[in-house]
Amino acid sequence: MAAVEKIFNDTITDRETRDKTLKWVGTRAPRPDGVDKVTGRAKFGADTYLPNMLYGKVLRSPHAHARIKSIDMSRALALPGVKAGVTRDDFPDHPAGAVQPAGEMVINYRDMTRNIMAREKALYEGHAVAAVAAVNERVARQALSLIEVDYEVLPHVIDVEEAMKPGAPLVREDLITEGVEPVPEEPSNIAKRVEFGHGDLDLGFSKADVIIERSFKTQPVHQGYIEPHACLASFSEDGQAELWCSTQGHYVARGHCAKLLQMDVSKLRVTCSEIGGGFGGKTVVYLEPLALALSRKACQPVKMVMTRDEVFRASGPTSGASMDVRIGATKDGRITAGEAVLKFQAGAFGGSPVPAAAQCAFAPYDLENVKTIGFDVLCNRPKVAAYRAPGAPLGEYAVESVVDELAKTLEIDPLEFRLQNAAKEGTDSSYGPKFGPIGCVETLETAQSHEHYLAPLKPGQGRGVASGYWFNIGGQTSATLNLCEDGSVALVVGTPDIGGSRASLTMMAAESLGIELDKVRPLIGDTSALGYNMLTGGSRVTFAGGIAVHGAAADMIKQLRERAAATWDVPVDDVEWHGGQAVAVNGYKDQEDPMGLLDIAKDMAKSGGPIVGRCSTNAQGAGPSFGCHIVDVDVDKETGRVSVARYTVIQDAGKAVHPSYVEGQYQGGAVQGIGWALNEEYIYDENGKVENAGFLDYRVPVCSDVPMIDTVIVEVPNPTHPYGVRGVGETPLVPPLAAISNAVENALDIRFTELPMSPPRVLAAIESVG
Amino acid sequence: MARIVLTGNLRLYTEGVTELELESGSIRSLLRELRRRYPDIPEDIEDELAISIDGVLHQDDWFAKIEPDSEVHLLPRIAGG
Amino acid sequence: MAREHITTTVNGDPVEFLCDTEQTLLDVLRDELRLTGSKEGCASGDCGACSVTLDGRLVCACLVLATEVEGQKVTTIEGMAVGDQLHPLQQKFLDHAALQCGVCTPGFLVAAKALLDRNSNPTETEVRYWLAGNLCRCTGYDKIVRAVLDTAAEMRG
Amino acid sequence: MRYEAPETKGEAVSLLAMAEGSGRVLAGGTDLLVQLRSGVVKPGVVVDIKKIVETREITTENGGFRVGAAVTGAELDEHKALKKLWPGVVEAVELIGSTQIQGRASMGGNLCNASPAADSVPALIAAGAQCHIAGPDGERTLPVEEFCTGPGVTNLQTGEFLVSFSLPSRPRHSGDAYLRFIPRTEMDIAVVGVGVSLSLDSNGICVAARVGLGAVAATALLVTEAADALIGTSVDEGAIEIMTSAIRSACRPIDDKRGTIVYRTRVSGVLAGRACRIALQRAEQS
Repeated sequence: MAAVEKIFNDTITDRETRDKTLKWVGTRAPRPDGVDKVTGRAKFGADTYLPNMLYGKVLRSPHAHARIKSIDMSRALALPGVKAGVTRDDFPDHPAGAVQPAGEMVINYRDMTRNIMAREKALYEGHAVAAVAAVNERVARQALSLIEVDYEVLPHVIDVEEAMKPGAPLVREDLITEGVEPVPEEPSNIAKRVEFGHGDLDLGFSKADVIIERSFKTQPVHQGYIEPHACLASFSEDGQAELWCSTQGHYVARGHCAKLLQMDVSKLRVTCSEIGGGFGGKTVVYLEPLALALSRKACQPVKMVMTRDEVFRASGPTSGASMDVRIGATKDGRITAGEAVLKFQAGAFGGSPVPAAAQCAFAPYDLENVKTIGFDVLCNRPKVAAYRAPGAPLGEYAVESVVDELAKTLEIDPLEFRLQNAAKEGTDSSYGPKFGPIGCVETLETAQSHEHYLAPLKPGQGRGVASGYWFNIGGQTSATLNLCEDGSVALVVGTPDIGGSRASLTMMAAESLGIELDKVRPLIGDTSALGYNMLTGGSRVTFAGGIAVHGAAADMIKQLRERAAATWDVPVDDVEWHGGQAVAVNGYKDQEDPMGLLDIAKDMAKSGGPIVGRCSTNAQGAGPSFGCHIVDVDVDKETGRVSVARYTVIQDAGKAVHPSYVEGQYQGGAVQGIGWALNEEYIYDENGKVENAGFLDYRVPVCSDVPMIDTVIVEVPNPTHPYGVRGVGETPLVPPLAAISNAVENALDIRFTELPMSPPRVLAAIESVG
Repeated sequence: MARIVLTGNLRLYTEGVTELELESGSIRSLLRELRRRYPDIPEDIEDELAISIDGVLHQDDWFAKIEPDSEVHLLPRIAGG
Repeated sequence: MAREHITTTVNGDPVEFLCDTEQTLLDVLRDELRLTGSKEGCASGDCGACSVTLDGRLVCACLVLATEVEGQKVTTIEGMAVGDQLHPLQQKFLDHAALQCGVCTPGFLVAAKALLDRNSNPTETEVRYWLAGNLCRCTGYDKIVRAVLDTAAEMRG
Repeated sequence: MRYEAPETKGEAVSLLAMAEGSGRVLAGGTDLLVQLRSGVVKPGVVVDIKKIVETREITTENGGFRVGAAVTGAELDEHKALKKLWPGVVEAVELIGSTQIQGRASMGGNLCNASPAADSVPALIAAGAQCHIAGPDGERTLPVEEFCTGPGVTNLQTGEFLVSFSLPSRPRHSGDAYLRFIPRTEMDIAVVGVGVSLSLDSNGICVAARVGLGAVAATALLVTEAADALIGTSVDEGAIEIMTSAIRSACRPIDDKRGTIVYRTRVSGVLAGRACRIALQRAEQS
């Protein structure tokens, strides 16, 4: 398998020559699941039905914070057509320290079991309090109205700074802050304090000619996937269960559900539906354990689907934040010190993305003295779920705003200023490790010479730029290649395809095997089909899946060479795999006709039986990805409306396996960022209830709000990946908030420090400066 | 001796020590040695860690090789969206 | 509860169904007729994922009572391809990678076809405003708009 | 819930009368179905009026038009003559929701839903449109500005329903326009909406004007002070300035998730000025 090994070992220069010979990787091939998705055939979470199926519905807390004194299900269960009901009493509790690795993070099951079904208290409006299963939705809804819950309403807190104040209502009465010494004696809403950095801040600031310090505030937002959470659970009398659900990770969902329902993992088979968007919001479970518990009681299949209102009140979202940033620089544009204090809403349970925010905030820069401190703060909102580069967009919004203001103060071009301080290979990153090969400088230089950056602005317009960084991850991944008797190949992977990964994984499989793309048919296997797979998230699938698929191809090629060698009766070392064929080499050169997949497949039975290429690995060495965005805005000075006139995304992909879907990630991230920057926000009333739980008043960008999004794919290969791939999915959401804020500042000469920059806020600012 | 850097809140378990030199051939042996020196480090700490060896990120990778001249950073585990 | 008997035409075929008066056209398409290509993203007419045409007029199936379609002609995404021939819009969506997760795609295709049926040469602005009622959270709309413009150009020949 | 689709006004009236207040009229359904789904309304009977010819027609009526209450936005948009006579009214209706909503939503529904932020209402008020109402005691007419009495509350009595609107004829040199403000470019509820209609004499002096104002009070308003500021002038910037301050002082908005009192008041003047300039230009060209 020399050819394949070589791909693993080759150097960057080998890679450049090899890139020229690539047949599939780097092309815009059709996606294997495409036709199903343009014809309506593809089955998403809510699109399956089973005989004898029940419909489940959830009763949710109308209060932001309330003690649950009693729950009386009797009248609901007595209603004809109601088959089962569940409450907190149907889920075993877990001790406080019951943390264990599951999916991406250690999961605290004491918290998770309380998040899926309230126990002592309802901790946010929309918190699940009970659920029922009935013969149809109408009866299920009627049953909910018959459940009697006795609440003792408690004072609530939403805003992160309010929640940190002494005397604030306590979301959890016994919470002692982690990460501070001495250990506090009093409980508070502050779950955790984290700190990163290196060098000497005082020394750094003493060397600065200019120091700028600003405070920022952002409102909480939601991932906004178009498909609501949905699942269909079927428990049989013998304790085995099947679960169909829309999830970013069906193996991870299986682990959570088995733990929450105290069943053997092997007794639960989870199949992932097509997934209608997730952006991190479908890495956790909400309905799944409830549907399983209801099905176990009713011994009938139970389908549950969230309404849009439930999605906004009870799922996701991400943190609102308060952030203080201070950066100093010398007259000639060298940053001498950077400091950030980040306070993030965690929601009802600890675990906001503030650590990642603190690590990423200064990552685009090569700094001698840097320190970031983060606070993870409980409040009466749903526990936040991951949202695309979790935390990074917020931290970098604050830092990149101050960096921009420094450049302006020093009268240095903002890209030039960033380049003068840019992180590069060998830089000690702001969070610790030395960077390997990275594309930060390349993205900035590409931006500098981009036609967009050089184009003149129209009167009244403003232009902004910002950099962004995300780590990317690898993780456990399995893939199988089954050689069919006609020489075609069935590829089985275990990561839900959220945006074209069937295409990229199939292309890498065909490339590594050296065969035609249409000879490889991909399938997303259920949890019984493969070894463990971590979820689709952290921009890991094309990276880690590529390594697994490539490894499975190597395993299959090894067997193909052995079969050919045995058939020819020559030593296996004298058989190589080239261009999809076994070729006799060395002393046997030209003595045997090469054997392709079909030749070997048709005699597979005679030569030793089925040929299956397997790879199960824990992919390491994910390549970080940097991006730089350029945006032009128009501001209507009489109404305060900001509109995006032009937008360009420049980002390092390492290697774009399918450029169209890489561009798609860049464009989608930019537009989510436009929404976050300009209009998206949760609005709470004085009782802590969400006032805009729908797409009418939670304003995600619509088609007419945005221009075309230009993209430039920079390729600085990731040496740890056979094809040089870096993750690309998350970084695109990191720069937009600052880039747009910087553009508005450039247009109005007003620095905004609060998001969203909605028309009332913008007009108020314009009029306050006269 | 490899250079080991402890970031985030690890200093709380190491009497404030954030940097040390250690002889350890793998992540597994590094973690054992750290817990031997600093018993306050929780047993399951590794489940919350990402470990960078010479700039290459590892999560759950016991037998990743650490060279005598390696630079190793222990960070909070990274989760994505 | 007494159920209404409705006779209508779906994708050119005569169809009869029973429904509750509360049920929407979307409820019936999905739960009774199992035409699940039309998606429920909001049930309030704000996302367009359930776009269908009713006697040729583009509507949200979630905002039509099932009983209202008596005697009318309903067309859904399932009626867009003819045999194994994809509609040019469907093909262009694939060529331009105008979908990522794909859950909004049926609604966009039905809405875009309704546009091209009326206007064979729309401007980018016309396309963007016509499709403003169809939310997509994955693509940023760029490739969708390009696919529609490219289809129009190709169909004009 | 019963569903009825009568073919005559008489049947509709008796169905609604018998329902004694538990009846709801269904036209385009774009508001009603959302209310049904969320359980805000639980009617005993839904009366679909779309089979009643008068609610679905656009007919000429002494130089103006009679427009059925259930005529959809898409159909209005396709009616060249109506669009030519009252472009502001048609534009206002077109702003109601998405293309999909336009396929169903009607002026009648927009008015009967009685939202203070309804887009078509300020334009209809500016146009001096009349409502034709059928009921147990026969038919009556009412100016649009008198139809809504509060948020979600109308002047309709039990058994009554809105059949159609009259949009009057108008002299040469007349024009109207409607503008609203929303945070996005589409799909939002108006934060402020202003309709302006005016007529000029042959010397370009404004001889008649009406200004309708939405989303800044419990109901859409007819602001006569704003109109008076234009009448007798050549609608110069000075007159427009006086008109916009009249608009701002007519505002009695609330703070809510869609806008603040200050913001709504500020922007109402801005939009009034812009709408006025468009109406003026149309008047000069007609």
